[in-house]
Order: sequence, then C-alpha cells, then structure tokens
Amino acid sequence: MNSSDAIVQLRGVSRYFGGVTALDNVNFSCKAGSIHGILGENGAGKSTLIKILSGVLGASEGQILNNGKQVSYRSTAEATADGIVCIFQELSLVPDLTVAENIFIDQPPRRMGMIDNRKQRQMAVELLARIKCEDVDPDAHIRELSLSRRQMIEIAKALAKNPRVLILDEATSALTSNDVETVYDLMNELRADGVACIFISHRMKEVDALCDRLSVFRNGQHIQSFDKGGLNETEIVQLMIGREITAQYPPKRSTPIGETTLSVSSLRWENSLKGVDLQVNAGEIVGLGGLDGQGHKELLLGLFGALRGMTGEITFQGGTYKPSSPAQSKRQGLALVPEDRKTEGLMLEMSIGDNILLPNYKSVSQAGVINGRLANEAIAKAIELLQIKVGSADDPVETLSGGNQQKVVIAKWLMLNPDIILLNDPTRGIDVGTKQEIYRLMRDLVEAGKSVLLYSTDYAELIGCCDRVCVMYDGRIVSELEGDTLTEEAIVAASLNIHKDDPA
Amino acid sequence: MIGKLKATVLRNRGFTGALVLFAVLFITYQSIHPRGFSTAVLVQNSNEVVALAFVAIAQTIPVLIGGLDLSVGAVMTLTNTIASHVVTGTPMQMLLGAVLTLGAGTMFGLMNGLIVVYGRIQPIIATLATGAIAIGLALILRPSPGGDIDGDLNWAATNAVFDFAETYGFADNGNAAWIQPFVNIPVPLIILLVVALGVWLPFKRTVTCRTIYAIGSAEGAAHLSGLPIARAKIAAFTLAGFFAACGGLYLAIQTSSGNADLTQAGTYTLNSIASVVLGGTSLMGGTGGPIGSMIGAFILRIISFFFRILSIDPLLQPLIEGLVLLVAVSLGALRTFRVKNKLGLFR
Amino acid sequence: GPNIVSGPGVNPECFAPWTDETNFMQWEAREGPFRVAVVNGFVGNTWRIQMIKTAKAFAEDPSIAGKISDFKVVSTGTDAPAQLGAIEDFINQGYDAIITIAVSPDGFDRVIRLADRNDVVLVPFDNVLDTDKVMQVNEDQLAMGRMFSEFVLGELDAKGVSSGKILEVRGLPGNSVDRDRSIGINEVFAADDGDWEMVSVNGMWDDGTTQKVVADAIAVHGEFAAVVAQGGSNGMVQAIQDSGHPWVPVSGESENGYRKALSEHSDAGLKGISIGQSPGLVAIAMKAAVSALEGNVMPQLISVPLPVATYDELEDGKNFWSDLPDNFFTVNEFPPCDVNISGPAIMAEDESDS
Amino acid sequence: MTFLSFSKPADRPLLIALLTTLVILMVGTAYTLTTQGTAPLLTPSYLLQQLQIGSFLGICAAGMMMVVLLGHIDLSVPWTMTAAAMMATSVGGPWAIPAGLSVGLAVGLLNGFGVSFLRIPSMIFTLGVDSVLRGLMVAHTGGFAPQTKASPLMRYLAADTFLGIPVAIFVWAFVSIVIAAILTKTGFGKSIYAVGVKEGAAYLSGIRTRRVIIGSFVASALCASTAGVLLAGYSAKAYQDMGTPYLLPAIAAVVLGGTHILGGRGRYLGTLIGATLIVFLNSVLSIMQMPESYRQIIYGVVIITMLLVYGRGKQN
Ligand SMILES: Nc1ncnc2c1ncn2[C@@H]1O[C@H](COP(=O)(O)OP(=O)(O)OP(=O)(O)O)[C@@H](O)[C@H]1O
Ligand SMILES: Nc1ncnc2c1ncn2[C@@H]1O[C@H](COP(=O)(O)OP(=O)(O)OP(=O)(O)O)[C@@H](O)[C@H]1O
Ligand SMILES: [Mg+2]
Ligand SMILES: [Mg+2]
Repeated sequence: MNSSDAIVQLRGVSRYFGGVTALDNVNFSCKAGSIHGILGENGAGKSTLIKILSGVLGASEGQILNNGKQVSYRSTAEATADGIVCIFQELSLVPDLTVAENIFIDQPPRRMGMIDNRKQRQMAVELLARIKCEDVDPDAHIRELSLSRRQMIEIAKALAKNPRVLILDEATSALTSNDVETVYDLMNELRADGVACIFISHRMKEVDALCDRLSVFRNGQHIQSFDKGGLNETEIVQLMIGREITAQYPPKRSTPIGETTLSVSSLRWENSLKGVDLQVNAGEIVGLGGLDGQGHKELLLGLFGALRGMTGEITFQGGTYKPSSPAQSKRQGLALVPEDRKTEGLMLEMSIGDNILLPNYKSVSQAGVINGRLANEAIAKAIELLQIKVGSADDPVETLSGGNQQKVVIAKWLMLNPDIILLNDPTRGIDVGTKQEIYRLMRDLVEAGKSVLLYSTDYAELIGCCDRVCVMYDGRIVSELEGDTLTEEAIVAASLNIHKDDPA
Repeated sequence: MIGKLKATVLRNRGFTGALVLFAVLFITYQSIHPRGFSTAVLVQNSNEVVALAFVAIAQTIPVLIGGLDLSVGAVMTLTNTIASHVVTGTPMQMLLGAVLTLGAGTMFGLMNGLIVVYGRIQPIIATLATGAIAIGLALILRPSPGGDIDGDLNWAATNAVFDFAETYGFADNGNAAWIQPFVNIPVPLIILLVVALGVWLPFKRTVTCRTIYAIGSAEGAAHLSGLPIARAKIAAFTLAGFFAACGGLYLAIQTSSGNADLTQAGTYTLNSIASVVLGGTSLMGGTGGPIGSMIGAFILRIISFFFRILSIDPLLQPLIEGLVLLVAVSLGALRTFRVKNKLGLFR
Repeated sequence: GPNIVSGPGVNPECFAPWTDETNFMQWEAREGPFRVAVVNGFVGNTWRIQMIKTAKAFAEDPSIAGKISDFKVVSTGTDAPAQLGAIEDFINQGYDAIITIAVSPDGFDRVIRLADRNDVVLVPFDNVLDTDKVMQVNEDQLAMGRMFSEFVLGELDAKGVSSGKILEVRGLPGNSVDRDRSIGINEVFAADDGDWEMVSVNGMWDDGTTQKVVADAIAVHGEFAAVVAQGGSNGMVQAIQDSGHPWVPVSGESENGYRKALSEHSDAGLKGISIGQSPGLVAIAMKAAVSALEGNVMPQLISVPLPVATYDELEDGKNFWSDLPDNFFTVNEFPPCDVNISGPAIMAEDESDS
Repeated sequence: MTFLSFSKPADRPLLIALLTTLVILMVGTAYTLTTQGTAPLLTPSYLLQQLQIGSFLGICAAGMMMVVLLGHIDLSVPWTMTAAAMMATSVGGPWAIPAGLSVGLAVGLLNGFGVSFLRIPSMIFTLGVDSVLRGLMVAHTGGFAPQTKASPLMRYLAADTFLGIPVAIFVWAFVSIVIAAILTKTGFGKSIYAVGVKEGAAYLSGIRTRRVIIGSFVASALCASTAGVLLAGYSAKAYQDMGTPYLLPAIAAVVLGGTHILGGRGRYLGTLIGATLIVFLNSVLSIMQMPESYRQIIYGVVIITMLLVYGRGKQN
C-alpha cells in the first residue's frame, strides 16, 4: 500500500519480552480520516503494538513514523503531545479521583499556574454531554461507577486530549449496546474530522460495523491488511487463528436435562436484587442476559457467598443452602469465574501452577502436607485439559495473554469438579479461537451432568451456546427464553423490559 | 444541593469523623478544665501539639502515595539539633539559621525521595534506614542535649500574639487597637496553620499533587495516564522532609535547645502514623490529606490532656491511653461492617 | 519567683547544699494545704514504677499528708513538648508545686519563667536541669562514679593486682547522669598509678543490654581485672556468671538482685559496692517543695547523701531481701529526712494490703 | 534439599546477604588482629555465644516474616515479648512456659481479629495493642509486684548448653524448621503468599483469608513470646521493656533476607541469613566500641546498600 498519506507507520518493528516474541518484524500503517480495525487472537500482539505506538513500551527493533518523521516516545505524555492518544485494555482511570479530575488528569485547565477546578468541572460537564453520559456526576469518584460507565469516561478522557490518532484497545468490551451506539457515532464524527482511529475488538460485529480497513495479526506477525468487505467473516477468522474453523458454537443439548441443581426464589440484596427466581438444572447451560447493571454480577457473587445480608430461599442439590463465604460455597460444589480476571481471578505475579492449585491444596496434600508429585500431576492435567499455551508452569501468569489467563482461571475451578459453575462474562476480550474452546468446555461439562450459569454481554453468545436464557431487568428476571423464542430481538426486547404483560 | 453536601461528606467520611471526634473531645476537655477556654490553656495546648502536628503532616504526604516515611521523627530530631546550633545571634542570623534548618530537612527528604524512586527501594524500608542515619547525624551534632536559642524568640513563639508583640515591641507592645482582635490567638497555632495551609493549599492545585493521589489510588493507571510519577514521589518525600524540619525547628525554639533523643524520635514517628490514621487518611494511599492528620494529632494529644484534670491512678494511665488509642483507630471498622459486598473490603 | 538569700537553709541534714557555693532560695510563705503534682517522663521500667509508688505512698505519709490537699502524678513518655505541656497545664490549674524528672537537661526556660511568674515551686530531681534558676534534688553522680572506682581499686589493691583491663559499663548515651558518672569513674583510674586499660561498653542501664554487652566483652577480651557498671547490675553479674569468668571486684547500682549476688558470692571473690540512685528521691523532692512553700530557706541544689553499701555491710532483711524479686531498688528510705518507705514495703506486696 | 538451594535469580539476595555476613566477620577479625593480635571472632565459642544471643532475634524475625509475607507488619512484638516473659515468671514453676506462650496466643488472636475482621491496618492496630500491653505490664508490676525469677526450664533452654552447643540455638533451629515447613509444604503456607499477593483474589478462590491472617499473626506472636520467655531465661528474670531492642532488627532481618515488605515474596532461609547478618554486625560494632551515633549510621548505610544491590539483581 502507498504509505504516503499514512499518518502513523511502523517499519519492521519487533518486541521481545524475555523469551516471548510479542511482535515480529511488523510493518503497519494507518491513514488519517479512517477507522482501522485490528483483529487477532489473544496474544497476537495487538496491545503490544499499540503500547509501542503510544509510548508505553519501546520497540526492540524497527522504527515508528508519525507524519513521515521518525519518532520514539519514552512516555504516553510524549505520544499525547504528538496527538497519539490511546484507550488501554486495562483501564487507566484513578478510582479515588473525581470524574472531572480523571478526564483532565494530566492537562487540567490552569489559572495562574494553578488548576482551575471550576473551569475543569464545567468542561467535564460538556464532554459528558457529548458522550451522552449526562447521568454521571462530574464530582463522583470513579470508584462509584460501573465498569461500562468507566469505559465511557475513558473515552471522554481520550477526547479531551483532542487526538489526531485515537486508539481503542478493547475499549468497548464492557459497554452495553446503547453505549456502543454512542461510541460508533463519536468515531464517525472523528473520522469526518480527519482523525485516524485504530480499533481493537474481538466482536466481529463491531469491527464490521465501523472499520474502513482491517489488519489481522497472528502470534506477533502482521498477516494481512484489507479494506472492509474485502474478506468475509469466516475468511477473516481463518486468518486470525490460522486454521479452518467449523461451526462457531457447539451443538446444543443432546442429553435430557437432569433434576434441579440450583433453585433460587425471591432473592433480595440491597437494591440490586429485588426478588430473583431462577432454576438451573443438571445438564443445561443457563444464560443471564440484559443490560449492564441489572444485577447479574450481584446474583453470581451472592450465590458464591461474597455478599452479606442477602435474603431469600436457595436450594442446592436438594438441600437448603445459605451462602456465607466463597470458601464454604466452594466446599458445597459451586465455582465462580469472576468478572475481572486480572484483579479477582488471578495472582498475576504468582506462577501458573500456584494459581491453578490455589483452591485445591486439600486435594493434593496428605495430612496437611503438600505432596509434590500429586501437585505437579494435577497442574499438568489442568494445563492439558484446557490446552493453555504456557512455556513452563512456573512462569508468572502475567506473562500470558488475556485468553490464556482466562483459561487458567477456569482450570483452577474445574479441578474441583464443581456441580455448578458460575461464569461472569468469561469471554470478554477473548479471541474467537479461545472462545470456541470455552464454549466446547461448557458443553462438555453439562453433558457430564453438571450445570452452568453464564452471564454474557454478548447476545450472540447467549443465543449460540445457552439452552435457556433468563433476562434480568432492574434486579428481577423478567423473562425466560428457550428454543425458538431465544432470538436477539427477544433478548433486546426483554432487556428493555418492553412486554405486553409487563408487571411493573 | 443538600444531596451534593451529603455526597461530599460521605466521600470524606474519615475526615468528618475525625472532626467530630475532635470537637467532642476538645469541648469536653475545655469545659471540665478549671480554666477552660482561657488563652493560657489554649496557648499551652497549641504549644504541645505543634511539633507533632507538623510531623503528622509530613507523614501524610508519603502515605498518600501508599508509602510510609519512618524517618520523619528522626528528621525532626536531626533538624532540631541543627537548629540548636544555627538559630542564634542577631535576628538576621537567626532567620538565616531557620532557613538553613528547613533546607537541611528538605534536602534529607529529597534524598529519601531519590532513594525510593531511583533505588527502587520500598519507602518503609528506605526510610527506616535513612531514619537511622538521621539519628546518627543528630547524635554527632549533639552528643548531649544543649545549645541556647534566643530566650525572647522562645518566649515570643510560644505565647499569645499579645506577648509576641510585647516581646518585640511592635503595635505599641500589643496594645494597638488594630491588633486587639488577635491578641489572644496562640502564636504556635498561627505558625502551624500559616505554614501548613500556606504550603499545602497551593500545592493541592498542581498536577504533581494530583499525581501523588493518583499513585496512591492506582499507580498503573497513573502511569498509563502519562502523569509525572517520579517527580510526584520525590516531591512527596521532599515535602515530608520540609514539614518534619518545621517540626524540628519549632521544637528547638520551644525548648530553646537541641536534643538527639532516639526514643523521642521513635515516639514521634509512631504518633505521626497514628495521627494520620485518626485523621482519616487511608494507609493504602489515595484518599485523605494533611489537614485531617493535623486534627488527628490534636486528638492524640487531647487524650492525654485528660489525665491532668481527672484523677486516675498514674500506673493505670498508660493502659487507659493504650486502650483509648486502640478503640479510636478501631472506629475505622465501622466502614467494614457497612460493606455489604465483601470484595469492597480488599481495596 | 524565689529570692536568692544567704544560708544556712532549713533542716540541713536532709536538705544538704551541693557545695558551699550553692545559693539559697526563698519563696514567701503561704497557707497550706498545697496542691502538688509529679510530672514523670518515661514510665516503662521498674525504677520509674517504684518512684511513682513511693510518691503515692509518701503523699499519704502522716508526716506530710496534712500539708497536701491535692496530689496528681502523670507520665508523659519521652516527649519534651508533652512534658513541658503537662507542667504548664498544672501551672495553669494553679498547682503550688510541680516535681519532675526532666526528659532533657535543657529546654525548660519557658516553664521556669511561667513558674516564677505564678509563684509555683518547680522541683526537678534525678535527671536535673543545667540551670541554677530552680531548686533541684539529686545525688552527686560525679562522686558516685569516683566512689565506684575507688572501691574497686581498693579491692584490686588488696588482691595485689596493679594492672589489667577494666570493663566500664555505661548508661544512656547523651544523658547527663551517664556523663557525670563516667567522668568520675575514669578520672580515678587515670589518677591511679597502676596501669589499667579501660574498655567501655554501653549497657543503657538495662539488664538485658548490659548482660549482652558484658558477655560480648568477656568473649572478646578474655579476662577483666574488674567490672565497673553504673547500671544494669543484675545483667552484669549474670553475664560474668554465665561466661564462667572468675569473680572479680565490681561496682553497681542498688537492685535487690545485685545485692543478693554480692552477699552470695563475695567469699568467692565477687567483692562489690552498691550505690543506689534511689526512687526515694521523689519523696525528698516533695518534702523540699512543701518546705519551700512554707517559706523556708532552701538550697538551690540539694545533695542527697549517696546510699552506699559494700559487700561486707550487706544484711539480709535490712539492706537487701534474699526472698524477694531481683528487680526493685533496695535503697528507698532516707531517715534524716524521715522518709521511711522501704523498697519491699511498696514493691513486694500486693497493692491491696499496702 | 530444596530448602538450601540458591538456584533462582530471586535468591540472589540470599547469596549477597550470606557473603556480607562473612565480610563483616572478616572486618571484625582484621580489627581484633590489629588491635589485640587475637581473632576471637572466629573461635567456635564466640560464634556460638553470639548465635545464642542472636537466637532471640532470629525467633522474632521468623514470626515477623509470617506477617510480612501477608503484606502486614507486627509492631506489638516488643511488649508481647515482655508480657510473655513477665507472665511466665509470675506464674513460675512448670506452668511458666505455657503461661508465656498463651500470652502470645492471646495477642496473636487479638491482632489477627483486628486486622482480618475489623480490617484495621496492621501497622496501626498492632501499635495500639503494643501500647495496651505496655499499660498492662506497668499496672501488673505496679499493682501486684509479681515474681520475676525465671524457672529452671527457662534457664536451661536459654542459658544452658547441650553437647557444648547452647540449647537456645536448638530452639531457634526448631522454630526455623517449623516455619520453613509451614511456608513451603502446607496449603496454609501457600495461602499466606496468595493473600500477600492479592487478598481479594485469594478470597474469591475460596481461601479463608481471615483464618490465614489470624494464623499468621498468631505465629508471629507465638514466636515473639517464645523469644521473650527465652530472653527471660537468659537474663534469669523478666523485666520491663525487655523486648524493645528487638523490633526494628527483626524487621530489618526479614527484609535483608529478601522478603518483600509488601508481601507475597520471600523465603525463610533468607530471614535466617538476615538475622545472622544483623547479629554479627552488632557484635563486630560493639567489639569496635563503635559509638551509638556511628552505629546508627552504619545500620542505615548497610540496609540501603544491600537493598540497592538486591534491586540491581531484579532489573537485569
Ligand atoms: N509484560 C509482558 N511480559 C511478558 N510477556 C508479555 C508481556 N506483555 C505481553 N506479553 C506477551 O506478548 C504477547 C502479546 O501480548 P498482547 O497483550 O499484545 O496480546 P493481545 O493481542 O493484546 O491479546 P489480548 O487480545 O488477549 O489482549 C503475548 O504472548 C503475551 O504473553
Ligand atoms: N476473606 C475475608 N477477609 C477479611 N475479612 C473478611 C473476609 N470475608 C469476610 N470478611 C469480613 O469479615 C466479617 C464476616 O465476613 P463473612 O465472610 O464471614 O460474612 P458474614 O457471613 O457476614 O460473616 P460471618 O460468616 O462471620 O457471619 C465481615 O466484616 C466481612 O466483611
Ligand atoms: Mg490486548
Ligand atoms: Mg461467613
């Protein structure tokens, strides 16, 4: 391609982390006034690429050009000064500062050299309006906001730096559909203003809807770039994972459903759960759908014993069950794959092996003393079962890419062989290949007579792999969809709680 | 509007709590004191608290970045001994000496900062070590207590505005009309507030200070946001050194001498941490501030004031003091029991 | 404030002037009973606890109880501003006399000034101030140091030893008491014609530290001709014993344990002298304060006679108690001042029955 | 045996600390050789005697490490030691040691409760507990004039020798083996590391984090009380404030041993070496009759330099 009108450009860039090659001699460029999608499996090197572009990481080899002149940023500040602004996969908001402070964190409006708080606040209000987040109080601390809201603030923060190159690394992964709409509109505006957007997402749909041009990465290499429509979805996926892929979702239930594993009635907690009734049977995958913040997360955490003061009847495996702490739930045969693998699921700096063993020391110890042989066998088995791509089980988990990290989280729970496994958006930020493996895994579990309760922000996923989907709205389950009634339209309708037989 | 106020109060629970606790304790104390609310008592109270308050402020800033400065007490002691040598002679020389003292403390803080940032050593350990060094230097400067700082300065700086004016004979010895509204304000209190607020409030409105909070709250995010992390950390420890030096300088003036007291240094470091916590600053960093710690220091002092007006078996006093401290810091547990989502506990 | 007057002072056998140059002070007499406060610093050791108990007991003592209407004791810990604050607070509250053990020999100018303004009698004792503006009570530390050395030299002489290593165990660095005692100790040895190599270690006046440093010193230097400790005497003896070092002439404080050891091992060669910095000083300070308030002429610096006991003068049940704990300080009473509260009386019995 | 291996790069601090210890001994010997022409430092008797005295510190450090691994700290060590010693001697007889240890147990439970249930930062809660204990001991001595004589068993454990080796060293060794085993060979030990890395994640992994925290604080307090009881045995009696000289050295020992002060990382062997290092540094300094001022400066400089060197290790 002719790189003359390219605004940013990488030439032969490589990046190594110790042994790992994250990027391998990459040539890449993107035009002003375009939206450039980057696709690739977990660990393909997408984040690394943009981290190099935006000055977080240095390149081990190769050169970076901005508007034709070579640059090498030593900090995000330098990149920002040069018009390159990035929204990172791991959020860059400061929980204890206010929304306004966060938006203008590094370049606040000043008066006489001092931060002008009033001006800052009023500018924040304007920006929030622009991203249709009028509901957010600019004086609220980020702590108080939901994940989706935080991602919107991230975007506001990026806009505030009025970028010439805007990079979104899975910045939409937690957004609800209507927020996503807002973001689309924004990006189209920006494109019109001649801004170059680099957009990383694992949601084919989004990439499709937005991007003019796509680049596919696979384990560190830039495989191919092509204009939108140049290739169809299956071809793209093929490029990404480098192999033929068969049907995206495994076939639905073949075995008949068993007896009830978990049944919940009129479950209440604070003002997030307002009387949830739910049944999960052996041998079925039950999906939880709905807009963000309708109480799914609380439901899962509550069932797992991480919430206090929850009321309502729960029966589990036929007996009444009062969740009081994860330890106890674990012993009863529940497992939870939490929302944020990095802070809730894993000990990033601990070894893969230790992470996998964490809930399972009982099973590999004799008389309270760990038996090294049993332990190693167990680890090997888990890694094998989930095909986790690891150098050695002694490496820290942080050296794995998102997808493989998620597999480690699942692996440590499967070892306990729980009767029901609660999953909180397990495929967020995970590539197609890994996603499929996870779907298959869930299916195998239920085939083996276990139960799965899956919350997902991705409707296609709910439809694709759940036997039954319960849609939550305002702390209640407002409808159950199954078989033919299980359609995207139905879910959306239920999510917005537009029903002819509306209770509320 | 009222909702806004409520939200702000809720966001600064710790601080509000400290303020209330302080008010209650202080008013009770003053009302049972035989000469409660009199200038004499206020002067005495403020004299007693200034040094600790300064050290508590010093401690706060490293705590905000999620570190601890175990050298503040030692730096106070070091600067105290320095001052006892240099704050003498003509007013001009004394002023110079004071500047020198503060400079020395600030430099020491800067050194802490550099070690922490470029030596990549955890603050708590780095300062544990530099603290020992500071004490060593102090002992060299003052093998045994001594030095004589000008008596007038001592008298003027530890009294009410009136005596100050009288000592230095301005505002016709404090009888001028314009000064009347202020004559009863304790000078130490003025020094404390002027220095503390004079330095902190402007600093609060800089990106460096914002970065200090950001580091304590989420260093990774601060880094990704392109904030000047190294600068902020160094600034935090430098300021700590400065405020500790303020404490040391005042202590020197108050006792018109210098004393390299090892135990006292330790006491002040630990009390500074207690003050910070009582003042509603989280040891995790990110929330709180020096003003709170100042109040924390007041609270800590007032607790012991009570022993002087109530008759309590002297051999039970240490026990009671300990219990009150323990209970006071345990009030922080109220938060724990409000937390309904246990994950909220692990922040 | 007080007027400087010429002596002699009242009750000289109790309130002995330090030297014949010592000034005398006089406050104008006032009506009792008086309000008296004791402002202590550090509290966490036996000596201070015994001191506080002595103060409380003496305040009840018929000889003075009638003259004291209100008596308070507070401990401020090692914290100069806190101690100054406490003193100032008691001045504000209108107390007549304030007894104190200064946390530092310096820096009391302000409270002295306030005390004089309000005619409050401020009496530092034990750790006294480097000033002659207040009435103070203490034992002569320099003399104590000299006596330590002189006794030890005498014993060495008797053994016919005229050269060797002498281990000096010092106290808190920077403390004036430590300084004075050490000066006394060393000048005597320097003056002596035997050739002595002084090895000095830092025992912090605390048994544990003393024991450790003495054990170290013995391990390194082998044998000492004598050990001159100014505190932590129990630890010193313990270390000598455990290291199997032969018993040699020693000096030390007046802990019961030390005196037990002396009487037990003196025949084996542990010939020692025991001089106490007595917790009973507080009682004398209180007495002095009251006497000053009554308008008597008082010496500015009151020298309390050194309570000396050498190994051959020890008598079980009289100046030590073999059946009682090691930690308390044996010398507590001062008959000339009719301060008759004995160590065991307050330290060896249950609060309830004393 | 794995316990003694230095294979991993993370173990560089241990090696460095070990070498430093030897260097210190060399320096001390050089000094004594020049001043007195003797090398007492290298005589077994002296080394053993130093380790005997060092065992009290070593045991405190072992306990301290358990809480430091959690990212917490135990400032109540000084008066836990004192209280344990004083209770042991007050009770006396065969029940002396149990009494002392039960003090430790109680303090540990209290600290653990405050930190895990009330969620008060250990830095401040243990500080409060320390001053409460001090108050209790002052009231105890003042009010009840307790016996302070160490029981024969205490004397034996602390001051006696077995096969020519001080018994105290055996006690230290025993404690070391127990702690090392807990940390490397039990789920509880692994959970300590997990909680030290990220308590929230550990909690959601079904670890009873509160039990782990309480367990570690109990371990710390038990070690402290053991040290206190031994120290009382060594001095033949208990006395006020006997624990104070042990707090900061214990923390320093843990850190010089390569344990990360924020928790999650560290090996017991390191702490063992760190303690030894400090013991010998102390004895060399006192042989040199180093004045307190320079002593303090040297401590500071040693700690800083060593950590700087460790850091260098991490970077490349
Ligand atoms: N800090 C690091 N240390 C070691 N290896 C790393 C580090 N960061 C990334 N890697 C490795 O570099 C490769 C690319 O990682 P990167 O995060 O760019 O993948 P990605 O495409 O962003 O994956 P995902 O879609 O899950 O975010 C992965 O193999 C990862 O293990
Ligand atoms: N892993 C943990 N670590 C520290 N504190 C915790 C932990 N889990 C819960 N807590 C806190 O300890 C107390 C009891 O929590 P728990 O998990 O037991 O829930 P609970 O059922 O409310 O309490 P309990 O089970 O004791 O009745 C609460 O303060 C809770 O917030
Ligand atoms: Mg990525
Ligand atoms: Mg529970």
